[in-house]
This record gives sequence, C-alpha cells and structure tokens, in this order.
Amino acid sequence: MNSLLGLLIAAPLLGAAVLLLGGRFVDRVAPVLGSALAGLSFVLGAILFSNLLGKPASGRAIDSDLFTWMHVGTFKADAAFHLDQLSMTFVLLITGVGTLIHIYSIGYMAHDEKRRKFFGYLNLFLAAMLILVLADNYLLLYVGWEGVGLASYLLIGFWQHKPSAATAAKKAFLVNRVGDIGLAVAVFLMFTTFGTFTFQGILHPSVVSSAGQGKATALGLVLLLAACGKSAQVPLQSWLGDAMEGPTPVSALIHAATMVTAGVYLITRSSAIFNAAPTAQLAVVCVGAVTLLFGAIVGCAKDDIKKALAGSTMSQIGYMILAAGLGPIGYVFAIMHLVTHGFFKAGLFLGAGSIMHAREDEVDMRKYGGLWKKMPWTFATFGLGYLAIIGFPGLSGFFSKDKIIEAAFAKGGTEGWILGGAALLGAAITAYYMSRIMVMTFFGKPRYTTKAEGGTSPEAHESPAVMVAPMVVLAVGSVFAGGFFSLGSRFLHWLEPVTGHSEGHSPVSTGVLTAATIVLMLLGMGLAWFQYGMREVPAAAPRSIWPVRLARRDLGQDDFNHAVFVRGGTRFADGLAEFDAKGVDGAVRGVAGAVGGGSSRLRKLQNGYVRSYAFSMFGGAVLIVAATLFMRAV
Amino acid sequence: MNPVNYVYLAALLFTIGAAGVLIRRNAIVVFMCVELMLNACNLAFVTFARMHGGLDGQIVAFFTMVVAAAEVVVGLAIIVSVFRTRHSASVDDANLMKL
Amino acid sequence: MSFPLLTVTAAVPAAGAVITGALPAARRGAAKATAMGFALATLVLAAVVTGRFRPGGAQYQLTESHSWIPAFGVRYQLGVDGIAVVLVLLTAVLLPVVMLASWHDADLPAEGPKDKRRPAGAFFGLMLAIEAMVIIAFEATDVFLFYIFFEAMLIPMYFLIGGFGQKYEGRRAAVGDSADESSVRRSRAAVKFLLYNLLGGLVMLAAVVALYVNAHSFSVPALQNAHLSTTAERLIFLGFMFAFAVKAPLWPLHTWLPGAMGESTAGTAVLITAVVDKVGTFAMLRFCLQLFPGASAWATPVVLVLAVISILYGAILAVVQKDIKRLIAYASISHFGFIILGIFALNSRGQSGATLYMVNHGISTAALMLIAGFLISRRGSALIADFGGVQKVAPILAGTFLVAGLATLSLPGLAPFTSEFLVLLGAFEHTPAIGVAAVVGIVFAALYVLVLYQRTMTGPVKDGVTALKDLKVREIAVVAPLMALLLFLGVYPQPVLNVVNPSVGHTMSALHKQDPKPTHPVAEAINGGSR
Amino acid sequence: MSATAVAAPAVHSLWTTAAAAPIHAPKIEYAQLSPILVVLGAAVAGILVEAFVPRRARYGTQLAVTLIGLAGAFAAVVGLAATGYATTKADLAAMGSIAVDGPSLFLQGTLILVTAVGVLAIAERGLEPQSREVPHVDAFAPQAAAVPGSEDEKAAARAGWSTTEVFPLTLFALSGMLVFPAAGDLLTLFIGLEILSLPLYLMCALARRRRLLSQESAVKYFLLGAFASAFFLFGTALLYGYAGTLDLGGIAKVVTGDAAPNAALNASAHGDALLLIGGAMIVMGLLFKVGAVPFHAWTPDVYQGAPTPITGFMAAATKVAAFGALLRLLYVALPEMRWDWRPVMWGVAILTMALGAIVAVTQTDVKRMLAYSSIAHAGFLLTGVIAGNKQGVSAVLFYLAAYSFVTLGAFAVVTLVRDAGGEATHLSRWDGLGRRSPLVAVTFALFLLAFAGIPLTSGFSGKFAVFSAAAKGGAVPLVVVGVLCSAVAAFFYVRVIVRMFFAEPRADGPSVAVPSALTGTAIAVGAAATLVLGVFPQWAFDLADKASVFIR
Repeated sequence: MNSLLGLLIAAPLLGAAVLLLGGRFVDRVAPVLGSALAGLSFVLGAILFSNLLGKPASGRAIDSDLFTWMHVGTFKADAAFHLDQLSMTFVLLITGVGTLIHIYSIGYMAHDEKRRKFFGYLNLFLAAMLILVLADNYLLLYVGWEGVGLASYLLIGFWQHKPSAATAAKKAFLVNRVGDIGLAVAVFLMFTTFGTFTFQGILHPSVVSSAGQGKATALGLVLLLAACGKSAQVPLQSWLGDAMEGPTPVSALIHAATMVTAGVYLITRSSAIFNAAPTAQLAVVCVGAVTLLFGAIVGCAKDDIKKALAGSTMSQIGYMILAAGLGPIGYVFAIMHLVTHGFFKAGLFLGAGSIMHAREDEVDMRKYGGLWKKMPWTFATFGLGYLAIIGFPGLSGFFSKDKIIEAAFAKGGTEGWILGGAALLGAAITAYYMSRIMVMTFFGKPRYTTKAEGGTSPEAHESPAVMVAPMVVLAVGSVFAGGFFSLGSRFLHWLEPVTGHSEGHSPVSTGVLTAATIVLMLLGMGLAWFQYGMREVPAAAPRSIWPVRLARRDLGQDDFNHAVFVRGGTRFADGLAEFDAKGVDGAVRGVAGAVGGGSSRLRKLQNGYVRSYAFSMFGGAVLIVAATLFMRAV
Repeated sequence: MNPVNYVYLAALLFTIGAAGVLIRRNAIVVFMCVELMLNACNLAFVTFARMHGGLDGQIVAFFTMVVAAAEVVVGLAIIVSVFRTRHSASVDDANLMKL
Repeated sequence: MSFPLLTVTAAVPAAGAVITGALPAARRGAAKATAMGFALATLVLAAVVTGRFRPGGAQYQLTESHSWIPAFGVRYQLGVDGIAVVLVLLTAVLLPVVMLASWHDADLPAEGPKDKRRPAGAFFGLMLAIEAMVIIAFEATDVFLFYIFFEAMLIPMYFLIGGFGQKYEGRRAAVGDSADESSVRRSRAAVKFLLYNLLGGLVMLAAVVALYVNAHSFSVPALQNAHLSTTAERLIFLGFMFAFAVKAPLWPLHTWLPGAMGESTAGTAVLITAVVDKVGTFAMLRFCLQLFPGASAWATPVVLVLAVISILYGAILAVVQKDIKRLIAYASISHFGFIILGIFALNSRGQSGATLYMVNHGISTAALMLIAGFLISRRGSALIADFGGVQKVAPILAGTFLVAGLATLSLPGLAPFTSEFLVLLGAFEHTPAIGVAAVVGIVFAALYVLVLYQRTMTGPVKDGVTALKDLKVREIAVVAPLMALLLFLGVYPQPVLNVVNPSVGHTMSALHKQDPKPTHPVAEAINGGSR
Repeated sequence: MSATAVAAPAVHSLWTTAAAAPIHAPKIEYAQLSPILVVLGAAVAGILVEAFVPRRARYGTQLAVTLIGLAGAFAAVVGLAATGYATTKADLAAMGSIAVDGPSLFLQGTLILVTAVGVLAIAERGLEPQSREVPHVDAFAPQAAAVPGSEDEKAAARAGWSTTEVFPLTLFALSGMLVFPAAGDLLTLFIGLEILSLPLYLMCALARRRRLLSQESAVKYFLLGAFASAFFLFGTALLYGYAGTLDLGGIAKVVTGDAAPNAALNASAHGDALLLIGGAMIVMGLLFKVGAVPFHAWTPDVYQGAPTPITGFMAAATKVAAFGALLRLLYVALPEMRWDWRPVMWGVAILTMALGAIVAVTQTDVKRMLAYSSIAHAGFLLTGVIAGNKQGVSAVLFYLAAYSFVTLGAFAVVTLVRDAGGEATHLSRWDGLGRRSPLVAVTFALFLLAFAGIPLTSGFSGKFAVFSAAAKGGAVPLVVVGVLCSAVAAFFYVRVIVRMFFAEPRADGPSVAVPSALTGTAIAVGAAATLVLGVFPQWAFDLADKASVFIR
C-alpha cells in the first residue's frame, strides 16, 4: 500500500515529464496518455480507498516515508506522505474530477497545436495537488502548495500570446506568493516553537496548547493568510476573476473544483491549531462570511459567464471557510460542501466551456440566449448543476449548504445570528445570480445572428460525446452526492476521526431554517426570472446605478490594488532606482570627483617658477624647525 | 667679545642669502646668494670651532670652499648654456614645465 | 609527504591559462580546445578532491603546508573543509559550461568596425587564470595566501570585463549607442569594478597588517585560538568584512556590480557573480566568523539589517531595470543578501543554508544569465523593451529561461528553494522580525522574474524577434546540465548538506554557539523533525 | 677629524694647542673602502678615456670600463659582506668617516646593481631614428655646450659625436651615492651629497631632444639643490656647534648626555635650540633629496625634463642613497630625539603620500605621472623610516631595492614609445598601445601594478613590509592613510592600463622602437626583479634583515 501511495503521485508526475520533455514525438498520443495516467492515479486512489475502508475507523491511515529531503542539525525534513480519511477524500475528488476534465479536454483542446503542453501541465497540476494533500508535514505541503501555484500560472497563461492571459497568470502567481509568505512563516514558527512541523508531531491538542494561546493564534492567522491567497478569499481574492483567462477546463479543475479549495483543506487539516485559537477562528469566519457575500455580489454583476461563475466559486468557498472557521461543528460540512461543490461547479464550468466551444469562445452572456434547444445535453447537465448549487431540495447543494447555515447559527450568540444571516443572504443571492446566468444563457430568444442569417456568430451545436460524457457524470454527482453523503451521515462518520465533530445547537430549529432557505432561494430565482426572463435582455450592459457598476468592477477592489500597489509601488521603485543612481552610487562618484578636483587644484602649486619652489622649501624648513621646537616646548 | 655674536652674524648672512634666492630673478645672482649662504655656514663652522677649541670646524670650512668652487663650475656651466639658448638669465623665464 | 592534490587542482588551470594565452592569436580553435581541455581536467581533479574528502573527518583535509615568507610568518598552506570542497567543485563545474557558452564570444568583433579581432587565447586564458586563483583562494588556510589571490584575481577579471564586451550576432539593435560609447561604458565599468574591489582589498590589507602585528601568524588553525584584544578584534573584523562586503556585494557597496555585469559578456558576468563573488561570502564564513567570533557576534545586528536591505533593495530595483543583464545583476544583489543573512544568522541552519545557497545561486544564475546571453546575442540588444513573444518563435529557449527564472524565484522542487528556506529559517531562529522581513523578498523575486518573462517571452511577437532562432545543440549542451543540477539538488540536496554540515559544526564551535532549542519541544517520541 | 683632536683642554690660543697636540697620520682601511675606491677609479679612468681614446672608440671603451668598474665594485661589496662586515665585523673605516656595516653594504650593493642596469639604458643607441652617415646615436646631446639648433650642433650631430662623458659622470654620481648612506660623520655626508648631486645636475642638461626642457630641468635642479645643500650645511654647522663633533655616533653620545657638550655653549643655554634647529635643517636637506613634501617641487620638472635614461637612474638611485643617509642620520645620530622628530616626520609622510597620490591623478605626461608616483612612494618609505625599529630599517631597505628596479624598468619602457618628435610621453599618445605591441604594454602594466602594490609583485611585498613595520612601531594611523593613498594611486596607474588596453588605438599613434640588447636587458632585469621579489621575497628579506643593524 505504501508503495501505491508513491505511485499515486508518480503517475501524473511521469506524465508531466514525458509530455513536457518528450518533444514532438509524443504530440499525437499526448491527450490519451495524459488522461490515461490521470485515470491510473484515480484507480490507484480507489484501491487505496477500499484498503482504508477495510481498516478500523480509528486506524485508517497509510504512511510512506520516501527519503530525507533536508537534514541540518536537529532540523529534519522528510519527503513523507500520510494518507488518512481527509486526504483520501481529496485524492478521490482530485483524481476523479481531474480524470473527467482530462477526458473533456481531449475534445475541448482538440484543435490547439500546444495540446501536448496542456496535458503536461494538467498532469503536473495533479501531481502537485496530490503532494499538497498527501504531505505529512507542512514543508512538503508547502511544496505542493507552490507546485499547484506554478501549474495554475502555466495554465492561466497557457495562451501566452494574449497579453491579458500573461498578465492574469502573473497576477495569480504574485497574489498567491503573498499568501505563501503566511505558510512559510507558519513553518518557521512551528519549527522554532515545537522543533518540528509534521502533522503527527504538532497536531495534538496537548502539543498546541503547550505553546500557549498567543503562539496558536499567531499560527492560525498566518495559516489563514496562506488560505486566503490560495482560496481567493478577501482580501487576496482579486486574482480569481482574471484567472478565467485560462482554458475553461482549467477553470473547472483548478479554479473551481480543487486548487482553490486548498485553503479549506489547510484550515481543516490544522484544526488542532485553530481549535486552540478562538481569535484566529473568529478571523476565519469573518473572512468566510465577507467573501461569500463579496463573491455572490460580484457574481450578480458580471456578464462574462466565466467571471460570473468565478464570483460564485469565490462565494461558495466563502461558505466552506466559514464552516471551517466554526470549528468542530463545521469542519465536516466544510469538506462535504467542498466535495459537492467540486462536482457541480466543475459541471457548470464544463457546461460553460461547452457553450464557448460552440460559440467560438464567446463569453458574453448578453450574446447568448435560447441555447436550450440547440444544446440539450449541455442544458440538462448545466441545469442540474444549477439546481444543485442554489440548494434545490434533494440535490447536493441543498444538503451541504444547509448544514453550513445551521452550523453558522449554532455558533450561538450575536456571532451566530450575524454569520447565519450572512449565510442565508448568500443563499438568496446565489439563487439570484445563478438563475440570472441560467436564464440569460439558455432561455429567451437568441441574442445573436448566425452566419446563416448573415451575422458573425457560428450556429451553436452540441459538443462531441467526449465532452458531454464528463458533464453527465458530474451532473449525476451534483444530483446525488449530497444525499448519498448525508444518508446516515456517512460523510460525518468517515471524517470524524480526523477532524473531530461536535453537534452545535442552533437557536433556530432545523425545519425553520430549511424553510427559510427554500423561501429565499425561490425569491432569488423569482427576481432573476422577473429581471431577465420576463423582459428583453439588452445586448450591451445598460448603464446602471452605482452599486451595480461597482459590482461589475469587482467592488473596486482591483482599482484599489492598482492604485496602491501597482502604481504606488512603481513610483516607489522608480524613486529607489533614482536614489541608487544619485544617492548610493553618487556618493562613490562624489568621492572620486573630490579627489579629481583636489588634484587639479593642487597641481596649480606646481607653477614652474623656481623661486616659488624655493619659497615652498624655505617655508617648509621654517615650519619643520618651528614644529620641532614646538614639540620640545610642550 | 662673545663669539656667539659671530653665530648670530652667520645666521643673519644665511638669512640674507636665502632671502636673495627667493627674491632675485637673475640666475647668477641667485647662485651668488647660495654662495653667500655657504659662506655663512663657513663662518658658523669657524666660530663654533673657536668656541669648542677644536679644529674640525675650520677643516670643514676648507671642504666647503672646495665644494662651493665645484658648484660654481657646474652651476655656471649650466646657467651659461641656458643663457646662450634663451638669451636670458632670468630664472622666471625658465618655466616651460609646470602643473 | 603525500601527493599535493590541492596544489595540482589549482596549478592545472594556471598552466592552462599560460599555455592558452601563449598560443598564437591565429590558432583560435586550438586555443579553445586547449582551454576546454584544461577546464575539464580541473573538473576531474575537483571531483577527485571531493571524493577524497571525508565528511566528519578533520576540519581541514588534504592539507599541504610549506614555509613561504617566514619574514611575515606566511606559509603556503592549503586545506579544504566541506564548504571549500563544495565551492571548488562548483567552480570547476561552472567553468567548462561558461566556456562552452562563450565559445564564440571572442570570435567576431566585440562590436563596431574599429575593433580588431579579439585574441580567443587571451579570453579563455583569462578565464582559466580566474579559475586557478579562485580555487586557491578557496583552498588557502593562510590568511595572507588567501589575501594575495583575493586581490590578484581582480586583474584577470578586470581585463575580462574591460576587454571583451557582449557579442551581437548580425546587426546591433538601435539601442541608441554606438560601438565607441558602449566600449567606453565598458571600460568605465571595468575600472569601477577594479577600484571598488581594490579599495576593499587595501582596507583589508590594513587589517591583515594589524592581524600580523597582533597575532604574529596567518595560519587559520593557529589564529583560531589566538587571543586578540576586543578592540583589535573588532577593528580587524571590520577591515576584513569591508573587503568581503564589497566583493559579495552587500548594500550599500553594491553599485559596481550592475555595471560590471551589464557591460561584460554573459560568460564573464557569470564568472563575476557565480564564481568570483562567492569568494567574498565564503571568506565571511571562514575568516570573519572563525577568526573573529566575538566581533562577528558584535556586528551581527548591523550586518543582518544590511542583508535584509540588500534583499529587498536589490529585488525592487531589479523590477524596474530596463536591461536584462542589469536586472539579473540586481537580482544577484538580492540573493547575496540572502547568503549573508544566512551566514550571520550564526546558527547551523543559516550557515548550511548559506553554503548551499552559494552553490544553487551559482547554478541558477549561470543558467539564467547564459540563456539571457544567447537571447541578447540573437536580438542584438539587451533592452527588455526590444523583446516580446519569444516563446512563440523559440519555445525551448523560452522554456529553459522560464525554468531558470523559476529557480531564481526559488520555487520548491528547484535547487534554490531548499537553501533559501534554510537561510530564512536560520534568520527566523535568530530574530523572527528579520526572518519575516526577509521572507517578503520572495514576493519581489517572483515579481521581477515574472515581469521579465512576461515582457520578453509572452505577448505578440515583436518585429526583430520574428527571425529569432531557437537554441542550437551547443547551447542546449550548455543549458541541460544546469537544468539537471537544478532539479536534482532541488529534490535531493542532502549529498551537499552531508559534506557541509560537519564544517558548519566546526564554525559553530568556533563561534561558541549552539543552535536555539525549540521553545515548547514536542514530546520526545515525536521530536526530531519527522515521526 | 674625529673627536680625538679635541682631547686637549681648552686653551686661549688655538695655535699653541695645535702645536702642542701631536697630529697622527690618518689610518685608512683601503680594503673596506674598496667599493667606493673602485668606482672612483673607474670614473677617473673614464675621464682619461675621454682625453686620450679616439672619439670612434670611446663609446665601447667607456661602456667596458664602466661595466668592469661596476662589476669590480659589486664584487668588493659581496666580498666585504661575505667576510662579515655586514654583521659581526662591521666598523667605522677611515677614522670614523665611513661606516662599513650592514645598511651601507646592502645599499651599496643595491646602488651598484641599479647603476649597472641604468647604464645599460643610458648606453642604448638603437632607438633614435638613424641616418646612414650616423649609424648610432644615443639619447644625449652630441655636444652639450652647443646651442640647440645652432650650426655647430648640427655639425656635431653630422659628425656623429655622442656624449660619452655620461659614463664617467654616472660613475662619479654613483661614488657619491656610495658614500652618502655610509657616511660616518656629517662632513662626509655633505661631501657625498655634493658628489652625487653635481654630476646629476649636468646629466639632466644633456638630452638630445627637447634641449630647452632638459636645460630648464637642470637649472631648476641645480639651483634648488644648491639651496637645499646650503640648508643642510648650516644645519651641520649648528649640530657641530651643539655637539662639538661631527661624528654621528659622537653626536648621539652628546644627545644622550654620555659626553658633556662644551661648557661655554651650555652657559649660553642655546644648546637644545642648536640641536633641534640643526637636526631639522639637516633632515630637510635629506628630505629634499628623497623628494618629500614640501621639498618635492623639483621632482616633476626634473623628471620630465631630464633625458629619460637619466631620469630612471636618478629616480632609482638617488632615492636609495638619500633614504640610506636619512636612516643613518635618524637611527645613529638622533635616535634619542625620536620624540622630537617623529611628529614632524608623521606630518611630512602624510603630506607626501597624499599630495603625491592626489596630484598624480590629473597628470597627462607619463614621466610627470611617474615623478608624482615617486613622491607618493617616498611617503610610503617614510612610514617605514618612522617605524623606528629594526623591522622598519629592513623593510625600508627591501622597499628601496624593490622600488628602484621597478622604476628603472618603467622609465626604460618609456624610452621605447616614440614618434617623430622623439619619445611620446603624453598619455593620450599611449592609447591602444596594448593592441599595437602587446608585449611592451604588458611589461609596462606589470611595472604599474607593482607601483600600485598588487600582490605577487615586488611593490606589494615592500608595501606590506613597510606598513607592518609602521604598525608595529605604533603608527597605525599612518598605515591607514597609506592604504587610502594607495587606493588613490591605484586609480591613475589603472587609468594608464585602461588607455593602453581598452582605448581605441590612434591612427597617428606612436611606434614602439625595437630596443637593442642593452635596453632589452634592462627591462628584462627590471621585470624579473619585480616578479621574483613579489613571489619569492624571502631571501631578500633575510638579506635586509641581516643588514639592518647600524654601527655607531
């Protein structure tokens, strides 16, 4: 089994190596090879899963210690992996969804001459993500953490010839780096405090509490910073919208289903630390609540379907972070929502991809409309995903999201009410913007003229089977996953040993909450239908009131970054360059100049007249004599 | 009288000679001023010899005269040749090299 | 006595320098072949040295010692510790690579019509001369011997910088300066380099004199237990440190580096930053820390702050550079900040990390700079603005450039990450604030690397770049080994650490310091880093 | 003239005293004086050659005589040293007027070698553009007395005359130099000073090209030299007046109080004043010779104007002799006065180093630049003198030996770089020399690096020796100043290298004349000495160390 663990990572890594170094020889086999290796790792994951299931609930863990990475004095970092229920869940999600998206990409990228690289990068991403979730210590986790960052950088900027893509990729990497500072500092802090940074070493309540709450809070906060970076949480969320520059499968896999959820994983994994640091937890829930509203609001304003979905992703992850911040009452549901979200959000993105595929990469929803009859499969799968995400009773989202809302209320006190309220409100907005997308895309009259009709746009058509199939699978997942997990709270019992769990007591009864959610959901849907279903959708975004405009501009947060960090930073850097040239180097050149000037002044003494030479000698003699006498006098 | 006065005289002569070197332009005169300084030295030597009641100072004086003579030979040779080239014996004209 | 392995290791390139230089200017091919032959021979010898070195054995091994100038108590005394071994090997590895990369740099007119053909023999001879001097400086266990070569290596370096400029294939892009102007700028840069370092060296000379007067010996082992008065120790330390800080270079003594690297050929630039400057940081470890432990501890706060300033300052300035080579130069300043930070963290993490950093920085900068050199010579300009969309026309070049860049921003999995992590950890252990401040540097590192990559490689293809050719076989042969090393040391740096750690242990004992203990150690059962 | 003559009690009438005291015939140890005597003999022989040997044969004969004389003298020095006069049997010859001890012999040996090399450069006849009727011409005026550009000068030139007098003149100067550092009493010191100066005055005026500059340099050198020696002599007088003796050792005794100075003078209570003023004036006379600030003014003009071979000889040999004399004076006669002269010397040393280094930065003429650099080096040497300990002496001795050969070599190279107007000494004419004739450029660069004190050259060994001695002697600030000045100095040496190697060669650039074996040997010896003393200095240090004890 231990060797399987290594193999699980090795498979996609091998794929990446072969595809990226292989050169043109592997061009033809690239898509198949990449998908096959992804599938292989999924199979391996399944085998490991069954193996875990075979073990007693308490001892469900597999360790494999590959080699010592760095060893200096008492500092020892191993390349070692640890598989438990939590990481298992992620492995299945990553490899499963990953495989599907590989397959989807076979169709989606069929006409791109750089396919080979694309699949290479995708495999690289799988490997990095697996390292991230399987690492048994924070340093190795950091490796995976930056590895997925690299993969996301490469894939966002996959179409490098588009300056926008290149910029977006750079932005994503940089913002993530800011978060990485947090993770790095966390590792330093752990080592200086505990002398180790392995999960087994640190993650015991006793160990953490031994360091005192101050240290725990500090750790919690830096970890939260890291999570914010990777999971696009306020204030480090700005990169996710631009990340949509990447090919849509990438958005589905990396920027919806898996990588962006790494922050949730980190917090859940570090539960022991957060449990010991209420302050940090408070910070976490605040970030989560703010982001879930922020993302939702942005999602409402975007006309670019992918950006709208990105906003929704942000908001859904906000839910997860919120849940994770709630502590033992939330962890399980955070992960559960994470998984179900993985299904339906991936499905939604693939749907969007399928539409763009049909419409030659047109992303403006105002130029869609009435696609349901042109693309029935896409419509169906997308619709199911849609129902799932808005929490339509019985579908995945319903179960996972409700639990989170409950838990939020269960937090108790005003906090509980505020958080719960935010969560409920979020649910309503979700319903609104998702319905908006749905309506603008599939219903109403087509708001474009096909070439046949003398227009520019091509006739929309259903995507090939190789693309439809994954969408169907994901749709199935989005429908049933939630229910399957909740039945007899399987998921709870599965994860409990790792995350721990405690039932919270919500001041509001479950029934009432459910009802409220459903009502709000219906409200949102209704509003959206009223706005976009009933009346004609203008082909160009109307100039609307300032809150909408603000929302379109990501609530001004990008403008702020640009003004402060980009422009301000540039000005500062230029100033520094000036200082370097004029100040530091100037000082040096100043000394040189002084010597030169002194030289040309002194050489004037040598005026060529014997008598003045003689005079200087005479003066010198007098001086020397005087000095000698003076010396004796004193 | 007190021989120390001769020392003062010598010092005076020496100073006059030095001043001449610094002031006068004509190379010959400058050179003569140097000779004056040398003679001042001689006077000093002789005086001190007298005060010490030894002969060394007087002997030095003889040596000095010889040296002075030698200097005259060399000096005049140089000065004359320069004079013939430049038709001027002014030391201030000889300042092609400066700075 | 046994076979003088260390002497031979230094003597072979020296002999090569003489022979290569002596070859008639016409025999260019012969000169190159000879030089390469000697460089490879040196590499073999360095490998033998590494093989013969026993980690954990005596502090200095393969020692040789002969009386040289008793008048000053100077001995010709050689010996290597783990740190020296690693650096000697690095030097020996880099030289052939650099030579291969600069294979044609001495062929055509450096630039402009007025220049005559440069003698290839001189170019490669100088490179070998530098290698010889650097190696002997690493091996010297006599302060005076070290000083002599520390100073003497300036001369060949100076001629290399001033004599051979960046070579441009085909037409020079209109970057607004004629051949004369650039050659003037170049000789200015060379003079600046020389005077800067000469001043540092002379200040060190005063310190060396003072050391002799106070301790009457130059042998490092002997000096380690010589007792200086506090004042003397501090003054001498400052003298040494000044010289090394100029060489390294440490802010604010860095201003010579961008010029020197910007004006010289890519190969020369690599020699400057990856080989010669390492002598400075190496010397801090061996001399400052081991001979003046008290003074080092006394100066640590200031040095650490300066190091952090270097890190951020260099990185920020790198972002706004318009010239690729100058950008890399400022990046190097930032990296040297990291190295010095690790050295003066005064704990084993920092010092092992710093040593590892020297190696990794050598490799990664070499890769980045040499590829940049290929790029520049193709385009005929070093201005970032003249590039764009290269990845479209020259994917291999762009790809390797990206990998080198990612190494430079120390991405995990590539060599520099391990060392940078250790250094930062060491700094954090010494003073958390310093560590955190330094960590911020990684963001700027990402910024300048990605900005460089974006502006040169991505986006629409600029005209003037359209005809750019991808890497030739020779150039791939240059890049491949560096890439391999970057990956290998990124995944498995332990071999290097195993050699370095014991020597760092010696330094620590010389400093009378232990590593800081964790404040709340985990129960013994799970202590020690991993389960 | 030793103090013995004063033995008799002071009586009113000198005459009676003189009559009463028996006068002993002076005892002369010819063997111990042999180096000086051989050189003098050779010089006189040279005069005779001038008088009797036909013009055509003079050049060869003179060269032979000179070299043989020098060889003999050197053999004599070696012989004396070998028989232990440098260490154990050191004593005062010729009734105390010539000290035969370590420093004397070391410096005399150095001087003879330096002169030998210098003579090779002086004897060079292959550089000047040659016409058919006049196959060989040297660097000197065909007839020094002739007016430049006048008919009879042209005639002399056509006749192919050459100034073979330089050889005996050189030898006379050398003999003076041999006496100078060995002088056991002030009179001998003065005589030595004059003997070495007067020939040099003449030799400066002998340049074949640029006669005006040459003569001007001679005038300046002569007038200022005479002025300085007048000061020197007056100082001698005062010191004699203080001590009643001219012996350096005797003076030292009086200073320490072992021997009481004359009662009458103590009565007049000017004693200390005499001592201090006299000492200061003598030191000043010597500082003039070594070219220390503020007595340096003559150096640049004379170095520039004099015929380059002479400049080389003068720059190298005069410094050696003068520093030898300075050492002897300060260490033998006035050691007890250290606390009086040290501060002054500090000031002089600092001024000298600083001014020499700084002013050289903006020089545009190679010879002037070298002149200023020689001033700076005088400053470095002074730090060694000030050290006031044994290491100081040996360091200075070594430095002198090393420096003199570098200087000879450098000036010899300068003679090679020529254009239509003779030597091309303007720096701008040296642009790109490294491309046109690499060998010459590299050699010159070597000498410049040695001046700059780059390791593995003799310059570095010397600098290190001097500085470490000074630091030992407690003059750390001086060392720091020295280091900084070296940095400044490095700048202008490097600048020349830049011009030679990195500047574009000029179309009308100078050509490098191919030297005959003579100059070639001179340069080769200089370069060899530079490298050997840089890489394996130990044997020289041992010599200097053995030879670093003065006899009193």
